[in-house]
Amino acid sequence: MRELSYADAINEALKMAMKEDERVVLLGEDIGCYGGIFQVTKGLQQEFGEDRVVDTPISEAGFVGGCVGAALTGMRPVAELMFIDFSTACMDAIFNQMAKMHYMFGGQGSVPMVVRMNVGAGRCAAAQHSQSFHSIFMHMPGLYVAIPSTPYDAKGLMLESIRNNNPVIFVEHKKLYIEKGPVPEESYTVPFGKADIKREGKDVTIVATHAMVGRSLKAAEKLAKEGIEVEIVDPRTLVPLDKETIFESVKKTGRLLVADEDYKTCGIAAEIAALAAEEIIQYLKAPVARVCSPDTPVPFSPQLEQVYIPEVKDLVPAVQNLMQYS
Amino acid sequence: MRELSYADAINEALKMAMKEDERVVLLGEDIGCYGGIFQVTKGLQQEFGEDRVVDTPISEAGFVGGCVGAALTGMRPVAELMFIDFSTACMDAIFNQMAKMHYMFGGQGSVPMVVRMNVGAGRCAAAQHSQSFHSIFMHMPGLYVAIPSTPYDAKGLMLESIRNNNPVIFVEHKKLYIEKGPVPEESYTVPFGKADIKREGKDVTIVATHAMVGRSLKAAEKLAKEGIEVEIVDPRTLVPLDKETIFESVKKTGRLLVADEDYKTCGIAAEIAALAAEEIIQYLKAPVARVCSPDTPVPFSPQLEQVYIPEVKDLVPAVQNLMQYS
Amino acid sequence: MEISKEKLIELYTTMMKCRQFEERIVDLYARGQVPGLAHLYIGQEAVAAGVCGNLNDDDYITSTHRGHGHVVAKGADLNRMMAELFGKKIGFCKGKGGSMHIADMSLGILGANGIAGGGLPIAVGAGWSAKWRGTDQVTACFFGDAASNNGTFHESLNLAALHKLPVIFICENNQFGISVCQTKHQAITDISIRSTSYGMPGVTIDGNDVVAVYETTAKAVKRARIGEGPTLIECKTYRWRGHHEGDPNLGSRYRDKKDIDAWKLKCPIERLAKDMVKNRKATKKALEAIEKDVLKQMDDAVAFAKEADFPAIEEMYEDVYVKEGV
Amino acid sequence: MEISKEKLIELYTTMMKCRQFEERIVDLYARGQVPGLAHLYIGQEAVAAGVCGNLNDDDYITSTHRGHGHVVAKGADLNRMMAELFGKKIGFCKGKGGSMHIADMSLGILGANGIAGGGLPIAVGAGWSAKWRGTDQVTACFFGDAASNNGTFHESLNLAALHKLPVIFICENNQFGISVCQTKHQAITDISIRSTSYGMPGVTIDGNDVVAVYETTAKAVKRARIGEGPTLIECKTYRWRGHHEGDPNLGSRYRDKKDIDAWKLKCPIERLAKDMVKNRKATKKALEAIEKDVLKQMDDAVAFAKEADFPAIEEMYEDVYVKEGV
Ligand SMILES: Cc1ncc(C[n+]2csc(CCOP(=O)(O)OP(=O)(O)O)c2C)c(N)n1
Ligand SMILES: Cc1ncc(C[n+]2csc(CCOP(=O)(O)OP(=O)(O)O)c2C)c(N)n1
Ligand SMILES: [Mg+2]
Ligand SMILES: [Mg+2]
Repeated sequence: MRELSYADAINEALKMAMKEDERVVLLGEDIGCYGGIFQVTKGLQQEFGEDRVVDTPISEAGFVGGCVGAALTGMRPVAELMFIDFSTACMDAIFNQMAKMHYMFGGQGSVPMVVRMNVGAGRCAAAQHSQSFHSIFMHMPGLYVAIPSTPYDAKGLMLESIRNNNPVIFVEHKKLYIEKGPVPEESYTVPFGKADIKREGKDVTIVATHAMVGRSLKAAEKLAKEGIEVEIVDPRTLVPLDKETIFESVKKTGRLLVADEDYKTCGIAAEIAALAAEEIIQYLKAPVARVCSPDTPVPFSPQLEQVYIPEVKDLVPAVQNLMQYS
Repeated sequence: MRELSYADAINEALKMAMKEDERVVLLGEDIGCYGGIFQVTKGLQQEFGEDRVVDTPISEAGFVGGCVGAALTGMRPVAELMFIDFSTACMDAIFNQMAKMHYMFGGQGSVPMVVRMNVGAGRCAAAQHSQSFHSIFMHMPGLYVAIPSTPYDAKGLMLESIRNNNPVIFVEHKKLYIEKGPVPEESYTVPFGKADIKREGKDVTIVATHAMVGRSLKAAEKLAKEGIEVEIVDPRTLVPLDKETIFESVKKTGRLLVADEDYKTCGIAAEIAALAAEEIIQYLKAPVARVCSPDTPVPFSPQLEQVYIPEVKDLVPAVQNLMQYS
Repeated sequence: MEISKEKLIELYTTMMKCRQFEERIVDLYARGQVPGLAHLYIGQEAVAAGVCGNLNDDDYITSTHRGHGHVVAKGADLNRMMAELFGKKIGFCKGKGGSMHIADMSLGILGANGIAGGGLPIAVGAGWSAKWRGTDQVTACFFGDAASNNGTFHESLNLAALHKLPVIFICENNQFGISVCQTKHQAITDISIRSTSYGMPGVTIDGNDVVAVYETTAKAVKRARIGEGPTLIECKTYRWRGHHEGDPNLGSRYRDKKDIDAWKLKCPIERLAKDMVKNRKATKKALEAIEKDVLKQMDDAVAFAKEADFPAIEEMYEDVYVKEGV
Repeated sequence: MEISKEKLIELYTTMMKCRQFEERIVDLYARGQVPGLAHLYIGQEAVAAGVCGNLNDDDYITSTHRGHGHVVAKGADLNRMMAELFGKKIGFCKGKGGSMHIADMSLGILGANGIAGGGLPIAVGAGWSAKWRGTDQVTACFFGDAASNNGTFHESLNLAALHKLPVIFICENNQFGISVCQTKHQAITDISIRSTSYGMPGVTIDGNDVVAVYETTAKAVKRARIGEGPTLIECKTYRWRGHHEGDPNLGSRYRDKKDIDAWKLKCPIERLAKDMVKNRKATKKALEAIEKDVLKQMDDAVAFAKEADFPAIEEMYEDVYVKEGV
C-alpha cells in the first residue's frame, strides 16, 4: 500500500475533511504559508484560502476559546497548538469551557472541535518545548483524547475526530512526524475506544502509546530472542479507553507494563495500572510496571535527554524483571 | 487546647509568617478589605497594609507570574486563587515557569512562593466553581503540593510552605474552612513528606485526603460497629509523598482504598493505587479500591451534587467489599 | 434617531422583567429557597435591555456570572430560567448548570459564564462563525470592568478587530470587581479607550440611560452587520445589591451606603418611565399595568419552578459527551 | 543629552559582541555542532545594547526565545554562554537549559524564556520586588511584536502601571512572529499606543539607532528609579536570519529577500561606526581593533565550550527541587 509520513497522513485527513465539510476550518500559529512548524498543514492555506486556514496571533486563549464559540454555533474548527507546552496558555478554554459546556448547558449545544498538539522529547528543545503531559486531558471529564502511533491511525483518528460531535484533544508525537507507514488513499475512520494489538504475545502485555509503540516493538524483537513473547496493545484513544482489550490481554499474559512518555506520577500509566489493580488484580502474576518519563523537567543537553526519553533501554530490563515472576 | 477553624488556622499562619519575615507578601483577588472570598485573609490588610496584602485585578496570569518574578528576586509571595478552577488562567506561570525555573537554570535561583487555592464541591456552585483537580499539580515535576485536612495541619503546613525554598501549591478544601480543631498558639511546622495516621486499624487502609479524611473517620465509626477496623492515612503532602507510611499500613492490612475528591481518572487515587501495584502487590489480599468524584463535571442541582460528592455513602460499601477478600 | 413608542414600551418592559426577576431571587434566596450563588443585575437593567433591544432571535450573546438580565433581555423563558435556579429538570440546563450557566441555544444565548472574561473568546468565535457561514448575525459580548483586565479581553478584541468580526463588546462598568473598585484594578477611567489598542472604535456612555444604550448599540450593530467590524461600548453603571446575595450589607465592606443611595436615584427604569410620561409616550397607568403583568409572570415562574421535579440521579452521568449519531 | 565617547565605544563593543556571538552560532549550527533550537538576534543589536547600556549589574532583565543578544548585552560571560549552547556542565544552566533558558542570577538575568510573552509577568514581579525591598533596581523586559498579542502583555502592563512599578517594557518590533507579519497579527502599526490602555507613557523609536534606544531608555530608567512607574518603548527593527536556524532560506516562505537586503543597509553597527568616525569619536582603526578583540573572545568561547565536559547522567535528577537548608 502507498506509504505516507505521519505528518502527511494528518495533512491528508485535514484536507479531506475540509473538502467534504465546509464547516471545517483550521486555526493556529504559522499554519498558513509556513505550513505549520512541523509541516502538518503544508499547502492547505494555498488550497483553501486564508479564511479557512487562519494564521492566528500569539493568542492561544483567544483562538482556542474562539473555536469553542465557533463550534457552538455550527462550525467544526481544528486548532493547532505548536507544542502541548502552550496548552497552558488556553487551559481555561479547554478545561472550563470546551470540556464542560455540553454538560453545563444540560445537553444543549455541542462543541465539535479538535485541538491538535504534540508531545515528545528528543529535539534538544528543553523544558518548555519537549513535554508530554497529555494525561491531564484524560483526567478532565468531557474531552476525548486521541493518540495516534502510526500514519494509518493518525489519518483515521483525525477524520473521526473532526466528524465526532465532541471536543477532541488530538495528541501527536513529534518524533513520529517523519515516520512512514501504509495509508489508504480513500477516506476512512479509526473508531474511538478501540485499541489495536500491534503485536501478539503470550508472556507480557505492554500497553504502549505514541512513540512507545515503536519502541516497544523494537524491545519485543530483542526479547523474542530470549524467548519472551510480548503483546503490545495500543489504546489509540485514552478517552474513551478500551479497557476490555487491555484486560483481555493482561488476563492472557498475567503481566502488565504500561509505556507512555508522559511524566510518571499521575500519568496515563498510573491510571491503567490502577484499573488493573482495581478490576483484574487476581490475574496479575507480577507487579505492574511503568516505563515513562522521569518526574523531572526535560533537560536540554543531548547527553541527558537521550537518557531521559523512555526507550528500548528501559523497556527491555523492565520486561525481563516481570518475567522473574510466575 | 485552643480550637480554631481551618480558615482561621491558615489566617494565623499567614499572619505569623508575615510578622517573622518581611519578604512575605500576599496577592490575590479580594483578599484585602474583603478578607478573601472565604475569609482566610481576614484582617491582614488592615494589619500589614495595602502594600503587603495586595488586592489584584482579575489577572491570574499576571499576578501569579508576578509572584514567580518576585520570588526569584528575594521575596516570598503567597498568591490566592479564589478557586482551583481559575488556576487554568495562570497555568503557564505554574507549569512552565514556577515549576521549572530552578531546574532550567541549572540550580540557579529559587522560587520560594506559595499558590493557595481550594477544591471541593458541595456549595451548589456548579462546574466552574466546585472542581477538584489538584492531581495535575502532583503530576507536574517541580512543585510541592500540600493538602491539609485539619486546622492543625493547615497552620503547620502553611508555615512550612512559606519557609520552604521551593514553589508550593497549597490546596485547601472549601468544606473544611469552618471546621474547627485544636491549634497550638505558637508557631510550628508540619514537615513535608510525613503522612499522619488519623486512625489506626488492622483490616483496611484508607489513604484519604482533605475532606475525605473526616468522611473516612465517619465511615470508620460505622464500620467499627461491624467489627471492621479501618486505618486512615493522611499523606498531608502529595509531593513529596510519604510512600513508606502508606506502604507500611497496607502491608499490615493487606487492603487499600484511596479516597480523594479529585476526578477519578489519572487522579491521586490512580497514582497511589499504581504505586501499590508496582511495589507491594504481593501484600494485597484484595483489589485496590478508589473512592473519588465521578468523571463528570460537577452538577449544580443540590440533589445531584449530594450524590456526586464522595462520602460515607460511598466509603462504607467500598470497604465492605474489600472485606470480602482475604 | 427617533425611537418608536412601541420600542420604548418594549425597553421598559424588558427592564421591568430584569428587575422583577432579580427581586424575586432576593426574596427566595433570603428564605433559602434557591441554592448556590446568585449575582444580581439590579441597577444595570438599561444595559441588557438597550443592547438586546437591537438583536434578532438568531443573534448571539455571551454573558457573565451576572447573567440573569442578559438572558431575560434576550427573551429567554422565565419559567425555565427560574426552574434552572431551583435546580429542576425542566430548567434550561436540566438543573445541571444553575445561575452561572444558563443557556438557550434556540435564542443564541451561548451561556452565562462563571469565568470572568471567559465569554469574550467565545463571542469572538461566534462572530467568526457568522462570518464563515456568511450570515449577518451579530454577537453581543457582555463583560464587566474588572474582567477587562483579564488577558482574554486583550486577545479577543485584537482578534475581532483584525478579522473585522461582527461582535459588539459591551463593558458594563459598575465600578467594582467584587470588592475592588476600578481605581484599584486599573489606572484608567474610561475603559473604552482600550479599543484604540486594537484599531477598533470605542465609546463610553451612560449605562443607566436605556435610550443611549439602545441607540449606541444600534450603530454598532449596523456596522457589524455590514462587515465593518467590532465596537467596544463602555456603559457606566452601578450594581445596587452586593456582589452576590450573601455579600454582607450590600457590600459595606468596600463601599459606602451613600453611593448606593445616590445611584438608586439614577434608577434606569424610573428614568425611562418619567421621560415616557413627560413626552406622552405612555401613561402612568399603562406603565403600572406593565409592572403588574410582569409581576404576574414572576408569580407564575416561581410557582412553575417550585412544582417542577428535580432531575433523576442517573442524569448526573448524562450529557458529559454528545451521544454520537445525534 | 551628550553621550560620552566611552559610552559610544561601549555600545559599539556590545553590539559587536552580540553580532559575532550569533555569527558563530550560524556557523556552528550549520556544521551540526550545537544541538536544539537557535533563534538569532542578528540585526537587532542596537536594542539590547542601547537598553542594557543603561542598566547596573543589580538591575534585572527578562528575555525571550531570541535572548542571546539580551544576555550578552547585560554582560554575561561568553564562555559559559557558549558552553550552555553546547549542553556542557560548565554552562550557565549546567547544560540543562540551553539557548532558550540562559540565566545568570548574579547579573539579574532572570532567564531567556521559551514562552512568547512568558517574561512579562516575571518582569512585573521583579519590579514589584524592588519596590517591596525598597531598592532602586529597575527591570528591563524584552518581548517581540507578536508577543504583544498574548494576554500576559495586557495583564502585565496593567499591573505595572497600576502599582507604578520600575519596569521598562521593550517591544522589539521586527515585524514578524515567525512567519506572521504584523499586519496579520494586529490591526495597528505602532504597538506603543497600547500604553494608553494602562495609563502608561509609550514611545516608538528607530530600533536600529543605538543612540536613540540608549537615550530613550535612559529617560524611562530615570522615571522608574524615582518611582514614577513603567514605560513602554517600541523599537522598530528587523531580524536578518530566519526565525530560527533551519528556517528555510532565511524565511523565504513568508518574506521577500529584497526586504532583508534593504534592512541590511540599515545595519545598526555600521551605522554607529560611520557616525563615530564622522564625528571623530573613534578612528576606523580603533573600531577594527575592537572587532578583532571580540573575534578573539569568540574563538576562546568556542574553544572553551568544545573542551568542556557534558553533565553526568545523575545530574538529570538534580535541581528539580532546592535542597532545603541551602
Ligand atoms: C478568571 C476568574 N477570576 C476570578 C473570578 C472570581 N470573580 C467572579 S466575579 C468577579 C468580579 C467580576 O467583576 P466585573 O468583571 O466587574 O463584573 P461584575 O461582578 O462587576 O458584574 C471575580 C473576581 C472568576 N470568576 N474568574
Ligand atoms: C505562548 C506561545 N505561543 C507560541 C509560541 C511559539 N513561538 C515561538 S517564537 C514565536 C514568535 C514570536 O514572535 P515575536 O514575539 O515577534 O518575537 P520574535 O521571534 O520576532 O523575536 C512563536 C509563535 C511560544 N513560544 N509561546
Ligand atoms: Mg464590575
Ligand atoms: Mg517579531
